[in-house]
Amino acid sequence: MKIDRRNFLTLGGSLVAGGVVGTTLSPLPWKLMDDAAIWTQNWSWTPVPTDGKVSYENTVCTLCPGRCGISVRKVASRAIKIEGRKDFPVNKGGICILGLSGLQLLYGPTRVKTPLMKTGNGTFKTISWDEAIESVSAKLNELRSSGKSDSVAFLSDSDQGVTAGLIKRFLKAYGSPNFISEATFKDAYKLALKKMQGIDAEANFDIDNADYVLSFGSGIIEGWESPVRMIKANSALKTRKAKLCQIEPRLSMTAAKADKWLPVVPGTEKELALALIHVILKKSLYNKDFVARNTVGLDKLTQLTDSFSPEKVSGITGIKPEDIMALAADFARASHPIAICGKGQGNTPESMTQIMAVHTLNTLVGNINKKGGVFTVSLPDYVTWDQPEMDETGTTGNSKDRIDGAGKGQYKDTMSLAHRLAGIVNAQGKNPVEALFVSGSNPLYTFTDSIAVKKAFEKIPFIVSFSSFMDETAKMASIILPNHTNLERFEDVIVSTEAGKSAIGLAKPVVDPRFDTKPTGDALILIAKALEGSVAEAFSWESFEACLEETLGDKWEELKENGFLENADSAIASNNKIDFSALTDNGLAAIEGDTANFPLTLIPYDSLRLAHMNIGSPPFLIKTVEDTVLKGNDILVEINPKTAGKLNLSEGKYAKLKTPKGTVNVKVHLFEGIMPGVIAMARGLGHTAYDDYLAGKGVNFNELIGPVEDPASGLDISWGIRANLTKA
Amino acid sequence: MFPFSFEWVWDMGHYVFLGGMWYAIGIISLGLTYCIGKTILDMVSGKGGGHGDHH
Amino acid sequence: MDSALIPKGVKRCSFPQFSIGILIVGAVLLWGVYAMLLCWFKGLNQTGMNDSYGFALWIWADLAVIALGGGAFFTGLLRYIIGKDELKNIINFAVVIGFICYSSALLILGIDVGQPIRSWFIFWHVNVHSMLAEVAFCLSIYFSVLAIEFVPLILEQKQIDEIPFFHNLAHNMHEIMAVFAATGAFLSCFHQGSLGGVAGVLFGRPFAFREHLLVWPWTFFLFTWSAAAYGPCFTILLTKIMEGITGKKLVKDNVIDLLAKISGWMIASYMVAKLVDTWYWATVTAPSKGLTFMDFYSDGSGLYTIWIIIAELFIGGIVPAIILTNKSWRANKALLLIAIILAAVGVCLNRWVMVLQVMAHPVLPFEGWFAYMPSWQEVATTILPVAYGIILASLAYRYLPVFPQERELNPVED
Amino acid sequence: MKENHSNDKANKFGMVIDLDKCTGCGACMVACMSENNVPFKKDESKKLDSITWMHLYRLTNKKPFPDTEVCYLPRPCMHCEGAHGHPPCVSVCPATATDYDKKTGIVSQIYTRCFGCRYCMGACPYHARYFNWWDPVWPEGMENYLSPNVSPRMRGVVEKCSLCFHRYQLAMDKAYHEGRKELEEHEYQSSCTQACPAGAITFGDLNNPHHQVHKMVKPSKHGGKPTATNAFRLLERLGTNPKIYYLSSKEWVRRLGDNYLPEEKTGEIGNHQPKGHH
Amino acid sequence: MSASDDNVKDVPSDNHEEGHGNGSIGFVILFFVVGLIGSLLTGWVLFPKLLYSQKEQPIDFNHQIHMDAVSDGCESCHFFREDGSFSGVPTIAQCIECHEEAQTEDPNEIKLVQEYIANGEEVPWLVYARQPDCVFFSHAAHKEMDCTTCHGDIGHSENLKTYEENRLTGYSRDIWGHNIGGFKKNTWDRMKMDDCAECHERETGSKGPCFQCHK
Repeated sequence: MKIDRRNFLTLGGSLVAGGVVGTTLSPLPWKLMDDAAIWTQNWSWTPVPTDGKVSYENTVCTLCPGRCGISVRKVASRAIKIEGRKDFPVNKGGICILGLSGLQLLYGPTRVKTPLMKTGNGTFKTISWDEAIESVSAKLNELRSSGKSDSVAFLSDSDQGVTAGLIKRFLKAYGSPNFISEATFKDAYKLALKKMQGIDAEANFDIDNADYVLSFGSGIIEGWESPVRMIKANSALKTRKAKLCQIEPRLSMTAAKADKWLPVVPGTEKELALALIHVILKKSLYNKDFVARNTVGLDKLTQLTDSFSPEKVSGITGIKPEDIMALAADFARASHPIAICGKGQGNTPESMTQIMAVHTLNTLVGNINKKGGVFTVSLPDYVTWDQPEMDETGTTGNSKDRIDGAGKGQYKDTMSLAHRLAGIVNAQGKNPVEALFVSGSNPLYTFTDSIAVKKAFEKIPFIVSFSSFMDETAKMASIILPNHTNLERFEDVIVSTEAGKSAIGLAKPVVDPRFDTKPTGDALILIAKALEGSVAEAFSWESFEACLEETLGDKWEELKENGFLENADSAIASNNKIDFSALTDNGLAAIEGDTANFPLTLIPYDSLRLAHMNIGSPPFLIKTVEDTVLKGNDILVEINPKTAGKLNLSEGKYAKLKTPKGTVNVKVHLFEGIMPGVIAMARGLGHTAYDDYLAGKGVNFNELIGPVEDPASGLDISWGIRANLTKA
Repeated sequence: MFPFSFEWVWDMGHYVFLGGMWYAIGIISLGLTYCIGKTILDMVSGKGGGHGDHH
Repeated sequence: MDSALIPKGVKRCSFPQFSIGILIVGAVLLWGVYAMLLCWFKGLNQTGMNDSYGFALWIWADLAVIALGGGAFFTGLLRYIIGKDELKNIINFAVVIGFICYSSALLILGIDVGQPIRSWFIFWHVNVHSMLAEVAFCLSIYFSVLAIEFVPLILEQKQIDEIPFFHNLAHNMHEIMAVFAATGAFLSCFHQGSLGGVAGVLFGRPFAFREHLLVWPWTFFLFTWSAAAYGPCFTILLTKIMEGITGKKLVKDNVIDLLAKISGWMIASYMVAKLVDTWYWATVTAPSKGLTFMDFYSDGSGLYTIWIIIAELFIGGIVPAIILTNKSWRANKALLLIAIILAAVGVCLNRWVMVLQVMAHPVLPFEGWFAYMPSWQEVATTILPVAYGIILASLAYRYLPVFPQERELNPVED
Repeated sequence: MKENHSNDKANKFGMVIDLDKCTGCGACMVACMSENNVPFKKDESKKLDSITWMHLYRLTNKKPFPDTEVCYLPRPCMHCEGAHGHPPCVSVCPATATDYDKKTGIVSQIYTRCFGCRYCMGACPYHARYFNWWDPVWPEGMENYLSPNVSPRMRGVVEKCSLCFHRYQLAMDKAYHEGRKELEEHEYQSSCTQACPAGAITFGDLNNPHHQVHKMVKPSKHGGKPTATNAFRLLERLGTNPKIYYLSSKEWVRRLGDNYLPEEKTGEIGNHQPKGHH
Repeated sequence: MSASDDNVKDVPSDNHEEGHGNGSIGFVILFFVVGLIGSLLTGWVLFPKLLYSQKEQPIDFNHQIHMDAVSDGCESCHFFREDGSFSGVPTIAQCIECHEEAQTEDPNEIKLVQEYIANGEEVPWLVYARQPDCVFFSHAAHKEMDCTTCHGDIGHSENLKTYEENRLTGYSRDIWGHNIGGFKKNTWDRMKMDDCAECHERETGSKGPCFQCHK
């Protein structure tokens, strides 16, 4: 047969035909079709979590001051889920959104993995712990030997617990009075108790058992105090059909869930409180028995509040006189009424007048140290080390004045005035801070007027950060000595629970440290040991864990085993009488800005879905943020439609927001639940550090406001600022 | 689709739906087979090849 | 250059002219192919769809081309089963259009699904209760019927026809074409209906939901009826366009008139059914779900307001029905053209609301109307079938004896 | 389908969500995301392509200041029963990638079977179903927290709340191991229920009169309509027959739970037989 | 196909008996058969060889020896945890219990001790029965069954067979079964969903809902 073109085609065709028939009858096409589909079900770029033995480890969440007990579910050595611990006295099984996201912090990309040192060109280089400790101690030795030990300051988020104790001890032995901790409304309340009753006590609010809650802007369900405990307390209110009255200019979630929402002109809450006192006194609604036995200065109180008639205060606060009278009556007639303050999450102090007025309200109804009232409690204090031996430098250094001016003169009872740091450093003349240590705090983000803070930090020659994460402050540091995250370290905490009870909790490592990090306590001990003279001697502990064990003594084993140790009722039954005459009116704590250029009032609002303190929001939190708060990278500012109409602003449109501190671009969100003339912005956005899931989104509220000092306490009580919003 | 595939259940829905489907497939395949088969037979028996009109 | 391939006795434009035209359309096609590849390799994030708009432009395009392609099955039904013999002069073109429409529909479905490699699960793991399964089965089988109907036309190509085997095969296929046409009509009735059923069974979507007859919601029958009614209009429209482009008369008026008349009466009867359906839905079905008729036409953006139903039912339905059923009006070339254009738009609008308005209307009382804007990738992949259709139709016209009356109507002088 | 699971008793797992207690804190959303390996992207502010099996709606009474009221409403998958186990989404799935389990009352979603036609999303009036428009990507290191109990999804498929079905599987494992066939109420709880700090979510078997959920809403025998005051379900009139119940003391909130004609009174409507077909 | 049809056109002119002569029909058949057999061989023989990669286990484990040494059968090493989950392949911690030091001269044991136990590393066993990530299999629910029903008599094997991995899917070959056509003789020859369903349907009257086995 000749192979011509036609034959070739014919035979080739036959071959192909046979091939097609054979292939169809073989598994090849069918198996490949199946396998191709299975391939799409097992794409190599989709992770497959490994399986293993499941275990649960209990610890305490220290991401916020709430201190919930948590139970971490592990598969083999991986932590895969955080759940609330059912038997923990604070949260009893519940957990908040930030606590739930803890693993994103542990395993996230913003961890500082090793000690880092800032190089000449502003980048960080990896160094060993030995090198890091060596560098820090060399600097400290140098300052100390040149007699400038008091130019060292230590900024800490907390002044409780062993780590804070070690910091304080370190400064003491080293010779610096400058232990600076951040103040919250609870510190201000503490100060008020000192001034009114002369006691050193914390206030513990037993919302859990109250039957009438009068809240001056406290975001009970938005993270105030201990978030989970308060949310649970709120649910208990609902179950018991107890009443909640919320006084604030914006319909917060607490206001929305309240039985009554009274919108008040922002900043006039204390006038309202004084008016309520006025009515209670005038109508003799107070608990005469209690007041007679436990207080002094009722006449002065009557005198002070005399001018705060409902009619007059109505004009200031925008609340009708009859509402004020009804409110006073409802409050005073309830069997377990409680008045509380501390706006939003209560992370900012309030004015002494406001707090004392609130405490006076509680006193007048006799609900002090009683179920459903305010407990004045002494928290357990187990940090009872011997005073360190001081050498001369130490003694001299400690005798110097604090740089922030706290603890003397009119502010003798105030512990620290952290907000003054920027002002002091930025002031003309010599910068008094040669070295700043920052632990558990992110002042570059959380301090008001954060632009000024940044300027100040640029002037401080030596900054050491102990942050676990590359936050704004860590980015500015000369050296970072990264702490373990909360799930990798021991940490003792003190928690208050319902009805004035308190407990000690112990956070403990639930996973092995992922990176070359050390607990701040360990780093401090190492630095101390590397210093000369009495400083090293004051730190004889081998490690932070050893220090904890020794400090907690017989409590250690039980804490390690159980995670917490409940104290009995720790309310202070003091014989000191409550002195009403301490309550004075300091007048309006003015906010910055004139009304001509800044016709609006800008206030922040807090939400559990955005962390706004030292920890940046992990991706899960940002994911839950509503698109009326953040859209793309733009933050939305809430404004009443009426006000917006006057300003010619409409929903979702860009606008320029100007305050005396700065100008930013925002978008507009019309919200009926905000008082006309007031605008509100979420706190917790506008980070410049952390990962792509957080950085660059929105605006940091703190950039737009500056500190406002309360004349009585010196604390920064700024709650807002005057502002202008114009069409962009 | 087939009685041996996982989701197959012996119920009315399957009889009707897949019955209709197999019926259609059956007709089409038979039709095609008929056309091709007849053409081959025509060719082999030499009937084809003419340019007859087929409209 | 390609004269050996061109059918005998007809005149075609020069090959370079033809090539330039094809290249221009081909560029559009490539743009669409590029967008298609983006969707396949990067995923459906390339589209403007979202979780509230799971069905969007593509599915509308899919439903629209299938409705418009309905001319193939219905003309086939009329020609082979009912015995309207004149229609043999347009059936070829109807089949070509049907083939283009259905292959496009399948291609769109291939792009639209999130996991195309697994799309055979719809067959293997079929859920017989799903309207979409019914669509997929009938669609793909009917597509094979269209291919079978297309094959004889290809075999009649001058060069291929030279080969006796193919000549005979074409002949034999013609012989039993009625069998295929009947099967096609059977399948079409079901898949056109199932496409209507896709929307009508959504009892969670009061805008789409319709009462049922046995297992089929009313939209099932309405869709089949409307495809049969409007499909021939599209066939006529494309014939007119083809005549416009080539500058030749390709089909005799009596053929067009017959098809237009049938289509007109079909549309008229469909409109009666559709109006009854709408009335029942607006006054009985919707209120039983707590919704008033106007709730469905209150889109703040202005897109889904009352105009859309007027456009669909009156401008795209009643008007063409009146024109086409009136002998003298449909004899008027301009009126006929207006009628078939309005009809094509009308059926597309119907498919649009049955896909997109369904998604846009908020069912939860606290949600607002949902908006959606297609991405360029979606637009490109939607235009892709159009470009592909133009190319295939051009090739078919140039090389295949698509229009039997062309020689007679346009005698070539040698 | 033969449904006689020998002598097994049929459960009907569902939830009761007390909207008076819900604070909108978002813990349920994150509890769900972290339990179920839900991915996240750099920009999640486009809420219509953001996967949140548990979604929090913000409801308002639309009244002007100062009469404005706001209420959050958590919305998981409703696990509709429809009529006789035909939820809106299940019968439409062409490839049987989702089914209604009559033993537990849970509507499944099988990611590896789903080929992404999204018909079920169109069918669901609650927007409870989400599409994976993107490949899930976790930043380096974060894949460490992924749970092996729920398989991460690939791009191109639909996902939704499973009522933490894997927790049922694990609880049943334990029960089997201990020679039991039934679960105690506390043994199977969804992740959101467990996390909710307000205790606003109650989870359990609606068929079991001893379970809290049953006591709270007292579902009727026919169609499960709640007989307790203040209880309602979303879009009951559509006949979806959901297993998620809500409680609210506020009339305006309850009225937003369904569509009502202007003259209709809240709560009085809805005794329609559940719709569904085939 | 069209090309082979071409041939038909020649028939009228040649008009010979089928077979030789100029032999076109014969050749056509011959080529068809060659194509058929070639593709059948490709599909049935060559294809599986290409589809699967061969991997050796890190250690050639002898089940038989261990079976003789333990008292509790398979469950001595493959046990249930307290929460009802199944431990699966033993971890190195379990191996250490007996093999802290090598007990024999067996090179496999020495490898275990020196390379893994000494370094505290897990042995990267290749698991024949590993189901894909989407599958939840409850051993607890099946504990009345004999291990061999699904796993075959691996408990008495002396060597570990070569692990074959599907290059496309990453599955172990044991899931699809050794037979490329998917045919099976024994219950343990295949572990696809249909095999689960077969037994479920027989034992419970239903293949079960999707979530019963998927996650």
